[in-house]
Amino acid sequence: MIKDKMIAMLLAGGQGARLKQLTEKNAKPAVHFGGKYRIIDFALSNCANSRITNVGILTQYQPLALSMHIGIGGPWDLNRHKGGVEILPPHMTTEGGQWYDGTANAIYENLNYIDIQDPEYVLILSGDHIYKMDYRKMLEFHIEKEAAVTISAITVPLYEASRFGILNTREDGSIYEFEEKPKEPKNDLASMGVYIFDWKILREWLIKDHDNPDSFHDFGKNILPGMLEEGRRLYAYNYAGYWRDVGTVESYWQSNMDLLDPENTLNLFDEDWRIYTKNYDVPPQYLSETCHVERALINEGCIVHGNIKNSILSTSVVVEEGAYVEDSILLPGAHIGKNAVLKRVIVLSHEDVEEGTKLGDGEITIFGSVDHGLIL
Amino acid sequence: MIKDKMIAMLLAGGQGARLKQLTEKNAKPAVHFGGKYRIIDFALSNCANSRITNVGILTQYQPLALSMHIGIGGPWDLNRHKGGVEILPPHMTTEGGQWYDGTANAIYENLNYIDIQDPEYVLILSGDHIYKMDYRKMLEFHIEKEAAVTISAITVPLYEASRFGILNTREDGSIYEFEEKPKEPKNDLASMGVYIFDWKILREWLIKDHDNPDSFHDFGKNILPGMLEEGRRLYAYNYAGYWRDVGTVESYWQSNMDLLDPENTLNLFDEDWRIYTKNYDVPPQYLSETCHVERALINEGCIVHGNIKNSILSTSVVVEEGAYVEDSILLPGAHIGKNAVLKRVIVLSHEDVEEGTKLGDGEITIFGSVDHGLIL
Amino acid sequence: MKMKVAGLINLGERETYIKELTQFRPLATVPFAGRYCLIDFMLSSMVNSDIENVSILVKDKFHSLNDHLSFGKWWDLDRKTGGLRVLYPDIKEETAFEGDLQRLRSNLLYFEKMKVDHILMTRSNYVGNIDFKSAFAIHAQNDADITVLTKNVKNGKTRVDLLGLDILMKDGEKVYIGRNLGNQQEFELGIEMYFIKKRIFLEIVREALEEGRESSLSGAIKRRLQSYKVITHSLEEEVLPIYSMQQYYNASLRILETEHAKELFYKNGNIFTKTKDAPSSLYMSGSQVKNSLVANGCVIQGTVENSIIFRNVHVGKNAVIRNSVVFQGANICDDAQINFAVLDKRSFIGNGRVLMGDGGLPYFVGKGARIL
Amino acid sequence: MKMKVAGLINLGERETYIKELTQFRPLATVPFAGRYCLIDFMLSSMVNSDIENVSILVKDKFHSLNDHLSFGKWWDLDRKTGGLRVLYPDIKEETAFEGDLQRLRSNLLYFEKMKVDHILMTRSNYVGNIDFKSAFAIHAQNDADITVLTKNVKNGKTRVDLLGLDILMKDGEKVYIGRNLGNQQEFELGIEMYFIKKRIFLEIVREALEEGRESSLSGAIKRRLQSYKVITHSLEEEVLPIYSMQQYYNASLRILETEHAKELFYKNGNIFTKTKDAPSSLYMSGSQVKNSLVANGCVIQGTVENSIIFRNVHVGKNAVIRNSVVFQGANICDDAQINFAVLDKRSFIGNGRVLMGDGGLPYFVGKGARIL
Repeated sequence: MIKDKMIAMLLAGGQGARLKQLTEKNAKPAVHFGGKYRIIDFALSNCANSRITNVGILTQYQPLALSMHIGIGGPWDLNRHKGGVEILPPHMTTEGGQWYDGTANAIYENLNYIDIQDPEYVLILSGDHIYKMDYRKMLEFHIEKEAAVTISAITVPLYEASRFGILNTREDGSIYEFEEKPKEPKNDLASMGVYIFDWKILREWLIKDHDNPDSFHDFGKNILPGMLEEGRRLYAYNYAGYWRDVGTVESYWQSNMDLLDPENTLNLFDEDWRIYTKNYDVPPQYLSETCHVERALINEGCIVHGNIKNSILSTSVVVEEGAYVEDSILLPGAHIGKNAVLKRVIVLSHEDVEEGTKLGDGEITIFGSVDHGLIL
Repeated sequence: MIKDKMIAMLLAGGQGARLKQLTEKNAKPAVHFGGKYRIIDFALSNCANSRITNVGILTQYQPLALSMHIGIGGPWDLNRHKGGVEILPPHMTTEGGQWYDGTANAIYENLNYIDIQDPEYVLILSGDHIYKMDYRKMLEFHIEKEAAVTISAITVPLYEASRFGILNTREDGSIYEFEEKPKEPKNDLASMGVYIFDWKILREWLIKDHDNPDSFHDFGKNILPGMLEEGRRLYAYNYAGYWRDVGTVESYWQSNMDLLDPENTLNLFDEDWRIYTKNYDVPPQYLSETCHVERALINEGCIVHGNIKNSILSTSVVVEEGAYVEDSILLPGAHIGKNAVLKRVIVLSHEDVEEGTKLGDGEITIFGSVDHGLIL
Repeated sequence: MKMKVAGLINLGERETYIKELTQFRPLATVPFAGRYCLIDFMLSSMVNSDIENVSILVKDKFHSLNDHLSFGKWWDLDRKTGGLRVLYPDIKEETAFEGDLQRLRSNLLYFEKMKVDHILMTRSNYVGNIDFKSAFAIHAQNDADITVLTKNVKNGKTRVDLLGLDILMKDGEKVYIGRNLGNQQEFELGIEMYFIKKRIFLEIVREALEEGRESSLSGAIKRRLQSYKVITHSLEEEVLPIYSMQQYYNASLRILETEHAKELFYKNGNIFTKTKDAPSSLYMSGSQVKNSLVANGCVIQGTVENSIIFRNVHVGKNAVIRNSVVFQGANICDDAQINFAVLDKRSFIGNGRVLMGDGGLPYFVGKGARIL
Repeated sequence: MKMKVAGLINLGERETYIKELTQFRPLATVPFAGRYCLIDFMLSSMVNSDIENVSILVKDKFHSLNDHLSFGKWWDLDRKTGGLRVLYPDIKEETAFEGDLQRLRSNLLYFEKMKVDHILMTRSNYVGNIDFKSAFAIHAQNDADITVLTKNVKNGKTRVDLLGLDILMKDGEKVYIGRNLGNQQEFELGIEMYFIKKRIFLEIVREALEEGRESSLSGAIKRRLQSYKVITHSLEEEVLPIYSMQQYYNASLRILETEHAKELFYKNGNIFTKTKDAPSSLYMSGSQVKNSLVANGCVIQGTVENSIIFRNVHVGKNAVIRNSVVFQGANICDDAQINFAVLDKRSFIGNGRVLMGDGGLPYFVGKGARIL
């Protein structure tokens, strides 16, 4: 038996349909972000930096780019003999095949896996949030409060609170009420979908929930409210810092743009909390004699002859002479032809914007029909 | 794009129901074999020794032990940045979930993956055969014959031929007829289920076959006869050597017992064609003052106080004093109590045979209700 | 969550009394217990105690060591942060052949940068499965500058094998380390393991280098014990020092004692080592194996008793091996007889040859030697 | 399927004319082209040519090299069979500080055992993206004992940078290697790369060691070229020797030529190197970057022209960098001006400082130097 105090289970099976062409052939956690990363890199790097060395990744929807990205877990130091990363897809048994049906069900279907790891605590993570967090501190809080489950929470503007699971807490952080997407929120403290459970208690509940035909098998809708009702100790752990659920094209675009502010609180340049990702063996970026670059985040392998303003250029993007790119995100391998003009455009990976094309108006435009999420 | 001349696609999703309790909670390729190995180690080691560094493994049925076994591919030198091992489970798309339905369908569902690898040739393997084979030589034959597909074939006793796909060939090895499990076989040359295809040709055929509602989407039943009918060049590559499909409890037992003959043609001791497997960090085997061991294959971590004859002891098996084990296979972690007597028994992993138990008669007995396929 | 300790294994061991086994390899990679090297026990103890940052200060014979260590992968020490680091001497300097203190000099910056507060200094040639977590707790609770780990000995006067090793002496609060000359019946044996605050470690090393009178790292620390807050902690685990052939032979055969083997192989976690991909061992008709530890990959037709057999050893028909340690790849042909011997790697003992040593001085056959 | 060739990269290079950059590192790990080390080009060329077995014969300064090589993982050379092997000198022997021929001695057995028929001998300080597959085909087709790889030079009289390097001379069938003294306009430059039959390689090394008059491996081979079947093959790829600071500087700035960069980075496969996990580079308002190669992790507020900027460099407001090579982690503060300079790792150039070198002799700022 592998014995780790806390293991992480990372839910990475969702589609994220509101990201449109970005996720039509690619799972949301594998969507490119910030020039160099994919969304899941943030949760994985948080695990690595929190020294969690045992991470189960639950996949279901279009997992190819995701699983090729994770590979053997090397970038996150998870290429281990003991523990390390384990990809957990839906599978068949003698009773036939069973797709994951709800977040809690996905964990239930992997009871056997968790039992083998034999942890005291299970950290449930979602693979589609952008943030940096030391889960060790949250575990310390969880232990100190003798909680059955601790939910990481963040203060949101009250007018946005109805989009979230809202936690109503007492002064000491204990939760007395849990409202999933309330129409009239009483509080501005939102669940980040990051939970630490005592494994024994969660295990019981997963089995109970599985046998309940009325359940949606969802943590937010069923497990957490059920535990509260049962009188379990639920605590909110207050997180302050950058956190975004990049669930829509607008929020995805905005969160990318945030990175252009050198004072942004996510701070990718912090050497004490690196965001790790798979490396591609491409040369440094080349900015030519004819280029003009103002406020830009540019990744390795790019070749820039044109004009860039307020934009993100991912791996191996080429911008030809005379092109003008503003407020845009160019995904890996995109090619922008001569004199093309782009404003507020997301160019999907390996797409070719032909010479002279003019794209973009007020709305954010996605150029390209589908992103397979592959880089090279 | 990763460019390898030939990649392997290893079918490892099957249950192998005739192996009874051995495969009720574990895929057949992950079943323990020969004291130290799992069945899939043979195909994977053949790849490693043939210097095929790009192996897709198609899983579906109870893949946990299998995927934990394969891990990052280290034992087979497949823990690579380029290529390496990739586990390919069934997955969901915008059109919903699709379980693999037939051998050809499993490959079809991963067209995208193969396209990324961009190979000239695709080697189709099955993860449930025991043999050693240099696939490079088969590829040389394939290229020399300018074949569309080359099928590895072995001579079987004519009376057994009706269990196999039988190849009727001309003198030069070209196939003029393909009979799937014929009642009255005309020939004793059986397909081993090892195919080399020209990827372009196979790709066309997979798409054609997918659109055919009458097809079983099976290589043996549909793709190969179809290609023959179309006039493609199909060749049989003659393999001579040890080869077993350990599909039944009897053949599984017999193939294990074969290893006790020091002259057996599989020869696990050949240093030029090692069979690789995941290593467990356990000490050498200890044979005590009271033991008596005659004709046995014993693995690391075993402690033997009792009597062993004609038997296989897998990792960390314990046989207590006075116990008598004959013609038996003890799977990892099995514990045989004092004075127990076992003849022709397969003891499942981590099962405890209590003191004084007598087991086994003429038929091969499986002791234990279910094997999860886990070692430690 | 984890203790902030870095391991430092100093390979500058004295090899005078075990020259046979250390001609082509450092003591660290001397084969032991059928499939391990000596250093595996220290590395595994550290890793099982959650120490994720281990430096190895090497002296010479790099090949054998590097082959074995493989960048730390067998111990899950091939990491981005921390992991295994081999500290090479800077052979450009004149100091290359001086003591380990000088070898450490070019690595001081590395220790300064390391994000740990304590260093666990050890050697590679003490065999044990040690729970350093508990030992560290004592070091930390007492806020000691240095914690000297020891092992209690009750029958000192009869233990010839411990002569000349470190012995712990106390004078009130002061701690000294002397040499065991066999005059005391009960004492604490010094096992050359210290927890030491990184700050103090650097202070001592710098001071000793500045003064320039010393060349030994452990000497520099021992001589300064009185200047710091030093406590001692006696380990419960069995720890066997290996400085001589006799100690090596005795420690090898002790593994045949079941209780000792259980502790050594399992108590505080498994022992990791480089894997070799050998199949299970095959016992043929006519084989007779009793009270022996046998590694994988062996083919045995003859008799083996009270022995340690490493990987890929062949024992021919009617061959007899007793009270011996046989290294990897040895070939013992039909009718050969071997008693009280240590056979190094790939030795070949021809048909019917008879080798007979003594329990007090085992017969040694060198690496690749052929006795035809 | 694969060619049966093992690579041997001999790091015994002359460092006399590039002392500034090789004080703390061997030539092999001198940073180059924004994110690489010199040896990456040779290692990647070999790996991309399907050579799966590479030995590196080292001399000194192991730390920098080992850190970089990481057991071969960046080149997929951390393998069970073959892969990367570092050949250390046996520092116990008196020969440790002798030539590379002597350093090879303790490794001869290793070459004997290797299951290859040919050895590709090279150095680490020739920068190119080389297709060794095609070159080997010629060696194999001709059944040559030794194939000397060369590079055609057409303007030899004006190429001061090639003075003193190897030059290929032919006398009928006989091949000699001499020194280029600048007297010839067109010639074949020797680039110290040889395909050599393993059998011949071992024969030459043994003979030279026996005679005891030589200490240089390449010397031993060069002097015996007339005794074997030797052919020559002139490479099409650009190959730049780096023996001096001037060669280093010129080769660095040549990467800014698009066609050259395309060949060097992509032609026969990608160049692999150790990864550093830096984010993309951030260009702030007011930055002006022209004709420059910039690695990841940089934050740029000022002006950069005709320069190579390595990882994690900060360029302050109104700072100006021109015609320079700036290594990893350097910090160029506001209003500083730098022209024709090479700045080693983590150098710090304070507010408003002005450094001005010359294209013929770049200004050098050492590792970690602080100009306040």
